[in-house]
Amino acid sequence: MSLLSINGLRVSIGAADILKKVDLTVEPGEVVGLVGESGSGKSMTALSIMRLLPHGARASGSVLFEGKELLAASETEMCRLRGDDIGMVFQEPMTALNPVKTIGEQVAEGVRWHTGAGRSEAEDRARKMLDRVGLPAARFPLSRYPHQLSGGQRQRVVIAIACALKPKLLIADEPTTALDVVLQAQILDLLRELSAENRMGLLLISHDLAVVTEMSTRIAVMHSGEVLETGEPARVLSEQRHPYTRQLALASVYVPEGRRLSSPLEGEVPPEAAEGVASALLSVENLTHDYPGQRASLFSKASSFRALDDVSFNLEAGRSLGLVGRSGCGKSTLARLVLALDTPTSGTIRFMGETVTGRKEAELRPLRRNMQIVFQDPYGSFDPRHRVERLVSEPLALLDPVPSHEKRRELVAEALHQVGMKPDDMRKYPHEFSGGQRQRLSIARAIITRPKLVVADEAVSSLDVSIRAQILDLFADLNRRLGIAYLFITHDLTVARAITDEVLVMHEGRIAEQGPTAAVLDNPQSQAARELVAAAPDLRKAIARRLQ
Amino acid sequence: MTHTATPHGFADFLARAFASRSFVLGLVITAAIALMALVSFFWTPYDVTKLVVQNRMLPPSWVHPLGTDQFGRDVLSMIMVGARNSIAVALVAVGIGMGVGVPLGCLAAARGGWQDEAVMRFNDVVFAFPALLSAIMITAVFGPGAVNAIIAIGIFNIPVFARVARAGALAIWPREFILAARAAGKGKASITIEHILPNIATMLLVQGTIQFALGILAEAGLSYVGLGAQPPMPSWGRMLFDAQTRMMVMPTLAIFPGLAIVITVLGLNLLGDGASDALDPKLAGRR
Amino acid sequence: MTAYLLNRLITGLATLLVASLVVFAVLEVLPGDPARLMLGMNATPDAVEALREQMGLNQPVPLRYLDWIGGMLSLDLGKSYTYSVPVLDLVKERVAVSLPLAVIALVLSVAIAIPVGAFAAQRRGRAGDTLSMGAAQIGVAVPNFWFALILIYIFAVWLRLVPAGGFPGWSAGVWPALKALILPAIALALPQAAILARVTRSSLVEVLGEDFIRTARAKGLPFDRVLWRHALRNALIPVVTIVGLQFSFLLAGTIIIENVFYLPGLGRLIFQAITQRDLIVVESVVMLLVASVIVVNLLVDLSYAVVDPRLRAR
Amino acid sequence: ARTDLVLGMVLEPPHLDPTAGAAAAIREVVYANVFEGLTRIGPSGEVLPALAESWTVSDDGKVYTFKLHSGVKFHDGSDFGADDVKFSLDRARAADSTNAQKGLFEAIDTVEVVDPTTVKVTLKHPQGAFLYNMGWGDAVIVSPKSADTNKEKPIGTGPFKFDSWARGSSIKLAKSDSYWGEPVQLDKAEFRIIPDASAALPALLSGDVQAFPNMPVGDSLPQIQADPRFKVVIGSTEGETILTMNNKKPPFDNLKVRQAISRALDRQAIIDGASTGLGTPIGSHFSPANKDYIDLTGTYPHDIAKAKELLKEAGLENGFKTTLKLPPPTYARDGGQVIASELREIGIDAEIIPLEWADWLKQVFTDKDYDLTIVSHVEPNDIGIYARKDYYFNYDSPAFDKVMRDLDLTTDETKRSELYGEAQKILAQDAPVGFLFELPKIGVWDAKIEGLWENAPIPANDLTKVKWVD
Ligand SMILES: Nc1ncnc2c1ncn2[C@@H]1O[C@H](COP(=O)(O)OP(=O)(O)OP(=O)(O)O)[C@@H](O)[C@H]1O
Ligand SMILES: Nc1ncnc2c1ncn2[C@@H]1O[C@H](COP(=O)(O)OP(=O)(O)OP(=O)(O)O)[C@@H](O)[C@H]1O
Ligand SMILES: [Mg+2]
Ligand SMILES: [Mg+2]
Repeated sequence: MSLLSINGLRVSIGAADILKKVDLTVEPGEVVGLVGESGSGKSMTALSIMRLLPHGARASGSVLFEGKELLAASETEMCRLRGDDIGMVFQEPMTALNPVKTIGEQVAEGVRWHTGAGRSEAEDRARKMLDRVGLPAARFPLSRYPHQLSGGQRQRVVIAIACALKPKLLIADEPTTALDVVLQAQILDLLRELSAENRMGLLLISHDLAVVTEMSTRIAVMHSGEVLETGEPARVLSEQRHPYTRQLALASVYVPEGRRLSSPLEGEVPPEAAEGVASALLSVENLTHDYPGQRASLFSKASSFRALDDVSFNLEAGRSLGLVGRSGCGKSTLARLVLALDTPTSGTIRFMGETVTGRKEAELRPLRRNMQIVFQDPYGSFDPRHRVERLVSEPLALLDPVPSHEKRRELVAEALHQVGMKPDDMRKYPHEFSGGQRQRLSIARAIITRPKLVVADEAVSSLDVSIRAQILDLFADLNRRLGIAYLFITHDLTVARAITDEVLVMHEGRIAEQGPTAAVLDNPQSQAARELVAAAPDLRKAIARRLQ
Repeated sequence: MTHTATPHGFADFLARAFASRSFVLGLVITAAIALMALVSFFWTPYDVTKLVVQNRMLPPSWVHPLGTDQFGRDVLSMIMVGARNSIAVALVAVGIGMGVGVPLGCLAAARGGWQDEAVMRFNDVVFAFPALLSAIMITAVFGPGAVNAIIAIGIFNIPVFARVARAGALAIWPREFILAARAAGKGKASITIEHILPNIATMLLVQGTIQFALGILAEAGLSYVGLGAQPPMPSWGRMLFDAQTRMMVMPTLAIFPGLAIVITVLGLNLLGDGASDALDPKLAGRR
Repeated sequence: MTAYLLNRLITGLATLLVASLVVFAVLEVLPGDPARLMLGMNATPDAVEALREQMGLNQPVPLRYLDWIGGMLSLDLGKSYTYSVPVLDLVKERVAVSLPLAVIALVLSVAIAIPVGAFAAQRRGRAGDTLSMGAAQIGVAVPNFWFALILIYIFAVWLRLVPAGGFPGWSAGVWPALKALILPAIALALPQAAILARVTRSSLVEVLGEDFIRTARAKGLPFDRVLWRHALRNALIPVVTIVGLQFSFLLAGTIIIENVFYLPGLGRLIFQAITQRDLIVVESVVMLLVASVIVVNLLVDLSYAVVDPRLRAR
Repeated sequence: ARTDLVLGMVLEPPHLDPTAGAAAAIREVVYANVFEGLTRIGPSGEVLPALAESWTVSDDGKVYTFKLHSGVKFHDGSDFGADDVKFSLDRARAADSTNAQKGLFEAIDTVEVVDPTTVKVTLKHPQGAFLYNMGWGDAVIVSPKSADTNKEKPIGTGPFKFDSWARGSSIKLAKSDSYWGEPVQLDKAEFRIIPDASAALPALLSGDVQAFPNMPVGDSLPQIQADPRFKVVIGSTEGETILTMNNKKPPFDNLKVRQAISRALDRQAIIDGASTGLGTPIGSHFSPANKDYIDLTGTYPHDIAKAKELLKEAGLENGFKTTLKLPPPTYARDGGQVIASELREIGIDAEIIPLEWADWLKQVFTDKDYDLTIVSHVEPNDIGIYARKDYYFNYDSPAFDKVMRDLDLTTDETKRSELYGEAQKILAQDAPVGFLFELPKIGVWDAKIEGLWENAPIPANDLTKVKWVD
């Protein structure tokens, strides 16, 4: 008898069918990966098992846990199962913990509730469990509050809560998506150990094929509410029996057309780069940036936090420079400084031969038309109140003279065309587009003034793999056709590899390593770079390892 | 900051609002009251400035559907004209609050530093005076009257709107589209006008209906203690004040204006509720 | 935290200072002569002049301001023009009525609002929710003075359970004094409770949608327990904020309610003092009210830290 | 029977010294109860002996010799004697006196102590009303020891002594055991302050308050009258309620305009609207309760057509705009609305401006910056105010002034009656103000209480004869 066996699960909310046909089994001690695009119904499947579906959702079909029908169980019975026999870990470590209760209380609570243990006994077990997930009581006393922990540490607490009673089944819904790669690797290791230790079944939900392939004994591919195929991961992904699986797998390792060979070592140098070798487009020298800290008291001076420390690099016209590093290492700060949206504490930035630092906003205007930005968040980077035409044309105000109304419209149409969208889209509002389309609009806005440099801060991180592939294509294409140079910020090494000529590896505000992309990523020299590369999931390697 | 916290576009907001029961009910009530006030400009069953003392305190009848007051005035006519007064006072007071408070709040959010601090301290000072207290002091200086009631209530509205605008603006400023606008060379003033204001407008509108309802209650309170609209202009609060000594003889004199206040405030609150639900789809889905 | 406190304290004092200037300036331009008022229509001009001199009304304005501020610092608030007793004594007597009234009303409104709000949040979308929030909706719309009149007629006149108004003084015993405060407190509290219940509910509903609620439920805790143990405390911040704001409204409310119940409280004192141009009393009472609002806001800020450990770091 | 009593009153006294403030509320608590004067005014306005058991008047009417009761003590235990009388009268008329009615003592030339129980008062000129004046609350006898502290802790010679005062709430009196005269029946009396008209009725109905000597009862009167638990007494006051016009300010300096206004007034409607139908219409400035009263209400009867004609004669056929400044009492605020509505009928558009007492005293009474106002003149027998120069009426009539001068010099009662009649007629004809009505005094108390005054010849709540009967 399987530990968990889902047959023909259907879930609908109102008129919408969220899950259409989900079949899945998990055996004791087995790690089953559940993959699929955003919105394919992965989380809903997990919540159905927990019977924690949102208000108004109706589930049918069958979910058997150790032979017991969960869909028919009463709320009291479910309460007995949850936390005791089935544990669950959620995606967002930042918000998954109650901010007003100590971590000790939160771990012990489930223990006390299910076992009726006394306070001290429960705390004892909580302490052991926290120790087990790598939060030893000596350094992380039970009286800590969640806000006193980092994201990775919080996720460990969430895992401790879920595993405190040694459940038979652990459901982990994107347990590492919000974490950086190094932390992700640590958490995944932890989960693997815990499952092996107690012969715990683990249902691991992720959109990252590489992660799932590394971790699972079996994977299930989901698409719009259906499980398309299940099987041994390497086989499923290499055979790609289902067209969707194929699409997914290809997109995950996608490298844009024409970039594969574009390493400067082997020919085909972008056109403009060849000419203007003499002067760098962007040059950053000894850049340092401090954020003011909180004042400890009214009279003491505020201590500051150094986010960038003596950073220097050059970027030549038409080239693509990657900036990689762990979360919080200062990547976005650097981007803001380069775009003169913030003033550095010290150091100089030169753009097209002119000093950017220390200039007034008015003096910056001529430079601004030559540097634009594309952000991570395709939703947040557009004012929802304006139409596309107005949004995309916004930087045109930088041109001198400012183009006429008709001219602007023409330029917008052209920019839209360049990113593969229709002129009609001008009259729509941002919310009428999908995430990928919105990212295209964002790029259209960035290129409308024909800039020499585009800074892309995690510009593809929030996109689904298939959409990500298209956007990467677009970037590569624009680089080729318009000669735009990129400062490409990403935490995803696959992306960096796919699109950049050179990379900078940052660590705690400093440049740890710098060089041609392939060279650095294949053969990292610094400790920081080595850690990063080691932790980064890589689908091809994972499959290869599996197939051995 | 969730992306869903601000809906996309006003049309969308309206569509969601009209799906809400409380919004529609509130709208119907509010519209009815507003209509009543409008009609009173052209027509009331009786002239409320003409006192017919012989007809004093008549119970409701066909001739006077809601009876007459101690001066023989028709209560229905007075309630109609009173609506005008309540709405005018509350509306202008909200206008003052918005007109001064929103720019202040936006300035504080845009500039930060000492300007922010100054606005917040100003808020503290105004907030430190309970509204009725400042109303009493203002009317003590300038004499009671609708205009002074408006000023008193309006002043108290300033920090309310300044706070809401500031909080709203502070939430918008770190958004990426603002950074994009700055990268496009936009200054703080034009960002505030082009991006911040449209994004906090609905929020301000919702706060507006809430303050509107509070304003009507405040006006009633002021009139009740004799500091609001002055005779011969009828007002609901005054009618209640006059009625209270006659509660046992003719309770209807107290009941009708009281109900008028309750219904109007209720209508506005329902409207505001429905609107804020529509504003925050996260909440709306959960109701 | 201490730095934060100190900071708040200093800004609070600055606010008070500005408020004192505002109050003094406003009252300075008040028309009407307290001396004439005290002596009435038949008094001769020299009698009035004699009284003005006696009351110190003939001194220059800045001097009077400094006098007043200096006096306040040494707790000497001067003598009431109309009552000719020290203002401090007068205020003390009144505070003994208004403070208990405001506190009882506040406690009452919280005690009603939180359970009702929680009840509604727990049953959101169901009949219990609709009913209790409908009632709250009406409660918010009812002017408290109107409500007070209705209470008087029901409980004092018809049922004769409590006095219709007046205050026997605490010297008459705690129970009679409390009895006199019950109706006014209810009249003040219910509309506030209605507001608070709505805030509690919506805050709770919002918190119930947070991720950590799912975490708690995934532990196997029943929904009720999750609501009370996990959601409520997190929902408390907006509730506490409103409670703080309400204090200001309660103070304002007492001005009217004390009139309806003829309670000798601060609200009525200030009302009466203004009409009688007893400026020195007005000044002191306004400052007292302003100070109490500031103190309450400070307490509210402190209570945030009690509720939410994240704010303790400040 | 019960020996305690709670009386309701609307206004709280600012303090309790009747010799240092005008507020009627002071007298309503302490007059005859705590403080006594040489004479006192009885329930129907008559002069009765009080601390003076008898007196003689010299033939020229200038020397009054008072024989005082002996064995009288102040509440603080000190003895009362002729010295106290001299002290009190001298203090009241001193230059720095803050006595609100200094005019009462203006005729006094000297006060001499003859022996401990005899005082001789010499006047500058004969004064017909001197004994009456000495019965006013402002003329009570105080002890030099407590004169300065009477405001907070009144010490008098009356049958009740001051017990306590919870400001804003109530004033308590207790029976004085050392009273010289006939002992009172009540042990305790409390004056509870109930400023809100709406609170008065519930307080009465709930039994919290057993007597309202002057109740703001409004339209609830029929209901209380129908209730056998209560006795309702509608008495008269000395309050002539008038629509004052600024006699020097155009167009009110024109007799025709004043007559027109007087004819526009429908007194009965005003009484109905402002005083719920209670109150006696008046045609001149004299109390109908006074024996010298003559009914002059027919001088300018209500007649809209005639009023319009008069305005036309005055050259104002299109009417005019003016203001009507109203002090806080109900009679003024409500009466003002009725009057404004009535004036509108003859084309006069009077804008209502409500004022607090302080503003009213400043703008209207002191600065004479007004057109029309409504107020009740509650001082007894105060027709003389029309002879005062620069009084806020701005009225000036040599004929009237002469009558007043004669009156002051006349002691003969019939002669005085005649002069009073003449004065009333002059005023009625001249219409310096619109005479409206005499303010009623609506006393409501428990049916088992006896001895409260029915009328209010002077502001007072004399409790000396009050008792509960079963
Ligand atoms: N409360 C809800 N009401 C209505 N539809 C919902 C609700 N929650 C989720 N959905 C819809 O259900 C579908 C499946 O959502 P689900 O959260 O399971 O996706 P997912 O595979 O976990 O995606 P992601 O990778 O983005 O987390 C989506 O189309 C989503 O829009
Ligand atoms: N406004 C600020 N005030 C204070 N500290 C800040 C501020 N913004 C960023 N920091 C800190 O500076 C450091 C660098 O931040 P930055 O946003 O540049 O990181 P990042 O490399 O972009 O990280 P991520 O990959 O998570 O986006 C972080 O430790 C962050 O906490
Ligand atoms: Mg999901
Ligand atoms: Mg970043």
